[in-house]
Amino acid sequence: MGLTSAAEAGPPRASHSPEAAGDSLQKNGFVVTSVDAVMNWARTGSLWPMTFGLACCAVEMMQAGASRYDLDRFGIIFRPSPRQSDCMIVAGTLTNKMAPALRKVYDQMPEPRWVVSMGSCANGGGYYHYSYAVVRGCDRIVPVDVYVPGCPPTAEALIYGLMQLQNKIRRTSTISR
Amino acid sequence: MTDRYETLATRLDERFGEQVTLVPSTCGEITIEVARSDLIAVATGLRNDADFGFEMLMDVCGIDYLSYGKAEWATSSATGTGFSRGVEREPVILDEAEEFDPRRFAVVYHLLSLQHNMRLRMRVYTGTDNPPIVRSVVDIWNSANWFEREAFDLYGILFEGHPDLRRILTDYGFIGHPFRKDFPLTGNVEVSYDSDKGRVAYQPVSIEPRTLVPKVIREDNRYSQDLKDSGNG
Amino acid sequence: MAEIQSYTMNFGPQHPAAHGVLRLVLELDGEVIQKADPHVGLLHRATEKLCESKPFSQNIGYMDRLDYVSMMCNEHGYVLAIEKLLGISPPIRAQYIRVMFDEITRVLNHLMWLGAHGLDIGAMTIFLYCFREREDLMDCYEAVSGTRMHATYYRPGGVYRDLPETMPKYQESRFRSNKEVQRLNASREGSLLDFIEAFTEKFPRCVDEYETLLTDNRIWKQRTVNIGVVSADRAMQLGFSGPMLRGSGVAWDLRKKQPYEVYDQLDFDIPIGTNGDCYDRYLVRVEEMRQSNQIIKQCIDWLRENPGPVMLDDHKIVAPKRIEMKDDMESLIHHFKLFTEGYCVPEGEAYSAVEHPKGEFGVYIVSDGANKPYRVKIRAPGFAHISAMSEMVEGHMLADVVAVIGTQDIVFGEVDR
Amino acid sequence: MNGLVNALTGTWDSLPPLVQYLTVVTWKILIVTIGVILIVAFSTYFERKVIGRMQARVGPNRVGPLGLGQPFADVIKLLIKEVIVPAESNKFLFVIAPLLTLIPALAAWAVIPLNDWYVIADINAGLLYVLALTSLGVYGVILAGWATNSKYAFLGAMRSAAQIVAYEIAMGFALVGVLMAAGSLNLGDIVRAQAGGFSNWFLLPLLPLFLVYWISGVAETNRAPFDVAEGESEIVAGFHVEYSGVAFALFFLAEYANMVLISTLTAVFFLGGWASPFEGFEFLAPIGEMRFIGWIVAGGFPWLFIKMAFFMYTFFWLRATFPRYRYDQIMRLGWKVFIPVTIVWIGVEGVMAWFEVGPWAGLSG
Amino acid sequence: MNRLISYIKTFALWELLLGLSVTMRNFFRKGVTLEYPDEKTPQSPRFRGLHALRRYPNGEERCIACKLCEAVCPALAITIESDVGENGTRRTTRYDIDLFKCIYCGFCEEACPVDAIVETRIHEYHMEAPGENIMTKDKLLAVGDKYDVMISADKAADAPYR
Repeated sequence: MGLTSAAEAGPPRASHSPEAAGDSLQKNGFVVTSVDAVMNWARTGSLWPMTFGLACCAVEMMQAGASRYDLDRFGIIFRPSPRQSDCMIVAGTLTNKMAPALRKVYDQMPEPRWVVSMGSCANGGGYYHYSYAVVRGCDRIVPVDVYVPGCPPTAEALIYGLMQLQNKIRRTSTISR
Repeated sequence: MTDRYETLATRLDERFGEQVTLVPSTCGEITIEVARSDLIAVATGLRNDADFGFEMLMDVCGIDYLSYGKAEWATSSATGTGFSRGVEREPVILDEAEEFDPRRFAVVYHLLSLQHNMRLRMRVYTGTDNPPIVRSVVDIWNSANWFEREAFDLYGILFEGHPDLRRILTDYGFIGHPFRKDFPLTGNVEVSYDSDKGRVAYQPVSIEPRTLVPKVIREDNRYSQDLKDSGNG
Repeated sequence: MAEIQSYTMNFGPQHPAAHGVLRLVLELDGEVIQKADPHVGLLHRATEKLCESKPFSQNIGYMDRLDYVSMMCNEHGYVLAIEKLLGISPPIRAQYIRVMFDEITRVLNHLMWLGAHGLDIGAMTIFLYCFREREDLMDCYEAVSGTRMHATYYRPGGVYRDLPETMPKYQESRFRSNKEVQRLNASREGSLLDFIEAFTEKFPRCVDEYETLLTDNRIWKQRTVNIGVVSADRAMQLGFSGPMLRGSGVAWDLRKKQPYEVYDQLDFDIPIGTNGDCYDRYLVRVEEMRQSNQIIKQCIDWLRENPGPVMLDDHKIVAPKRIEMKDDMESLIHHFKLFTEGYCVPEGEAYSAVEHPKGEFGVYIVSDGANKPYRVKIRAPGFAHISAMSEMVEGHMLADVVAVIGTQDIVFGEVDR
Repeated sequence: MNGLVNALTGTWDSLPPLVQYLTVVTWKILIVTIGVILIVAFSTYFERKVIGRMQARVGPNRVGPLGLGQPFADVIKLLIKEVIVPAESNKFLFVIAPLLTLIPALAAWAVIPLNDWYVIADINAGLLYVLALTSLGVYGVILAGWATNSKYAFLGAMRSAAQIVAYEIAMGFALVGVLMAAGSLNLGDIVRAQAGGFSNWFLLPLLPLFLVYWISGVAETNRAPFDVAEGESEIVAGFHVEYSGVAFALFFLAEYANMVLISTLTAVFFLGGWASPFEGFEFLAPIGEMRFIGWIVAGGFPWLFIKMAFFMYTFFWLRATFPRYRYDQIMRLGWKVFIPVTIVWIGVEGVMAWFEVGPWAGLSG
Repeated sequence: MNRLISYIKTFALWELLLGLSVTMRNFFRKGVTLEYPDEKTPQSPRFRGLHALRRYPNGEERCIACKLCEAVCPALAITIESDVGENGTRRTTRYDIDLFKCIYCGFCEEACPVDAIVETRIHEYHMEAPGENIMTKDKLLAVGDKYDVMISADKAADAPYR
């Protein structure tokens, strides 16, 4: 659980600490490491989420994209087509009826792809956990990378979550031996 | 009850007589009960007569009176583990070929008259039929279309003469009528992604229902009817 | 010549203009709509059934999440229904606060609608402008309730807390100098009421800006005039309410016709349209924003001069103040009773309707005398509106479907419940 | 040092003329292509910045210094992204379509004079060549929409086809006016015909044609308010709805390359291309002699760039301001408004030039 | 005359130019963007974020395991088990809040008679794996200890209204 304030959380955790970087340098060699760094830089700098609002959280998601928080600052712009997006923000209650559609959209996204689960409903059913019609957590349908808690999470919390996703991307190395 | 509503009550009585039964209300609203066979006649009258002019049907909903007035749990001893234990959970009874209590299912219509600025509630019990069935009022008020579909979906009440009685809210291929009181809140099935089949699939529900506050019914003398009527409520 | 066949197209549920999770099965001939079959229920969360399993006050949160762009108005409908059953009415200050926040909510909702409608029709900047103003109003929500959206602020018997006397302020940062921070904080120096007043002062100019961008714009007019026309008779027959009904020329507004709270003491006008097309509904809603602004101003004036309680002092229903609870044994017992079991509502049934930004939002509660509602039925305005979708888009083109969805101001939280 | 230079020039001179020619042209092509691609990359950045400011935001500022790394991050990300070819699609056409849109957008640069002497192919039918190539781009769009085998994409393709046909005619007519005024099909000559300062540009005498050309250009590039072919809120992403990764990047590139092209062409046809607006002012002449700022008066590539940038800005400005037209309304605008306007104005221009009235007097038509 | 003016305006694309002027004005106006994470939205003391369990100044846990919060939680997110401690007081042995269910309504805080469970202004936290969502008693107490100053100030600021 990453209970840190955003300022503290700025630098990513694992592989970018000096020792860890040294390790990966030894393991992968310089070229691979720097190619990896460039690729991850590109991926984090151009994270296009899908316009995929389900319920209340979608409003905060729009709010995060709007003037005051402006996700565009981070290079995050919403794409309407799953084919052109890198990550999916599951914003809102996922119901049984919607689950197949969600999965379909996820399947349509090209690799590499990430999923941010936003808000209690998407995380684990939330207020509607005990309802017959609601999927108790979108991780039952798609693999989730980052869970952003809140009901709904404020726009800031969503941006924080997306920054954590960027950190997570930075920690992964694509070209591994 | 304001004067206008009293007038409405008298008029209803005069116009429909035996066909409607006025139900006493605690909060200044008029409710009438109509027999299933009289529904269309009364509805047409309510809409077309100048005295009533209920040109808008605001809402249609079903009600299941199965557990009306029954507390979930009555005990005098405390609990160490929460209330879930004590709550009786009835298994789903598939109502096949069984007859219902005649006052189990009802359909409630909320009418609004713009010209007279009045509201009226109309209730129809569905009787013992299984599945419950009433006449559709779509031809009288077109707005009933989706509301009746909803009542069908959630309660399994059939509306005779409805043009397009399909499920509306629940999942494609849903089994049962979820708002009936004998349908468990957590449902019978849940979905998850089945990586073998490569699609989202149903499986039996895995979570335990939980109740933290039991349903209790208390006789509160502040709300007793005599006190209300004498104006102390 | 070969036979021309219409084809079907699946619009949504994942679609940028679906306003959430609408699935429309369209039968098209070229780009012309033959038939539209809306599939709803993709956000059906069984709110009503869940309400039956929880004490009355724990359900307020569900109401917020119904129509998630007009949170407090939903709460209002539910709270009014409970109050009707209990036979209580809140203190007058609470009523003014409720009215004020209802109108703030209306502005919030209409801004959201305008932004989304604009975006549907392709005007992207209007969306950003609307959301810029929404942020200020969300700050009001946050200041008063602690959350930006789902406030859980209205309670049976009043509102939870009085309006705060201070507003949170911006801090300096490496992006913002002291001077700029002071400029930003100019409207935040005083109480919440001052902040809202500052907003009402600037808001009409913002609406002017939106209107300059859209109202006379020939493209906007071409896209909305004579699209989705509904006559007054049809509107009534289809169960329309709110701006959808008024856009067709029916002067019906519950705030005027069946006033609740203190609406009968406030001065405002009800705009109505003439043709019942998308453009008229657009004009009606824009004018409603201006009228709401007037109402908010009147409420601010009243609230400034009349301090007082915002909750009933009936400890059978309303929890005692914390200070009392800590001092007084009886209050403590009430506190425990209310927070474990809740309160029992007398047997009966009530339907209470409020003029929600989208139309008539009705809550029908059947109580069997228990601490939980026996049946809650939510009459969502959007449900009736979207059921008329097919009728409204027939014969129009694909692009107009989007305009009609926009004009109906649909939010699936309330349609599917 | 001198010896080395002499040696190099010697080798150069000894090469056969064809090789010399090919080398020079290849370099010219490379310079133009890389320049265009760089401009395209940064125009996406500036679009987001400009529109951001218009929308009371700031736009990208976190990727690289001031967000300048943004276009590169986008491109690299798209390059390393998986390309999905839908199972039901026509694979060959699906892959070839993005190239088909991009190539004409780049090929058209062959005849565009960047300044008095820099033009890759100084052909006399330059105007026709440009006209032909700009209308070729639509085939990529149509093929993409058709090959994808998706209804949304197909609708986008159909819309795009109809739209381009309608606006191609209006554009052609507008260029007839330019042709009449300049008396040449060579783009360089068209610019030279406008030499002599601001008042000699075709902007004023051909104002309606300029508007028609410019708006048609916006429509041709499928940009707002005419972006029905990819109208986000109607048909999701239109013809490129199923494209991902590099293939999508090519479409993206093509769209912006087309925008840059149309902007440049508008500058060439109506705003005097590389010519300076201050030509012909005697008191400014000394500046023209100066080393680094001479172009301000004497004209040169910077002026073309500035004019192009202005039109690019207008592209963004329009996008930020206007709602989207409906598909049939675009058709109506094209057929019923623009084509008549151009025809009428060609007539007016001819008559005015014949009688040598007002600003039309200097035209050669 | 009016008609003439309106014709002229139509041909001059007047209202389109007005629209363009609006966006142009905003181009030169200062935006409203907050440079999160370097600066943050002002938060009121009523803000409802992550939960915390508080202690008395002497270090003793405030919570007395009365279970009011458990009963009042609308999302049924709180689970409490209790036992009698060494000194004869009732204490919780387990206090779990499931953050995947919690709706941050603040009812638990309202219900708590001893101000033990509170909602803080913290909203920047996330999980990367299921299972991290359970706020156990230790975690809650840790949050309470770490942000004690902020919590006390917020609660004091809001106390007059409750």
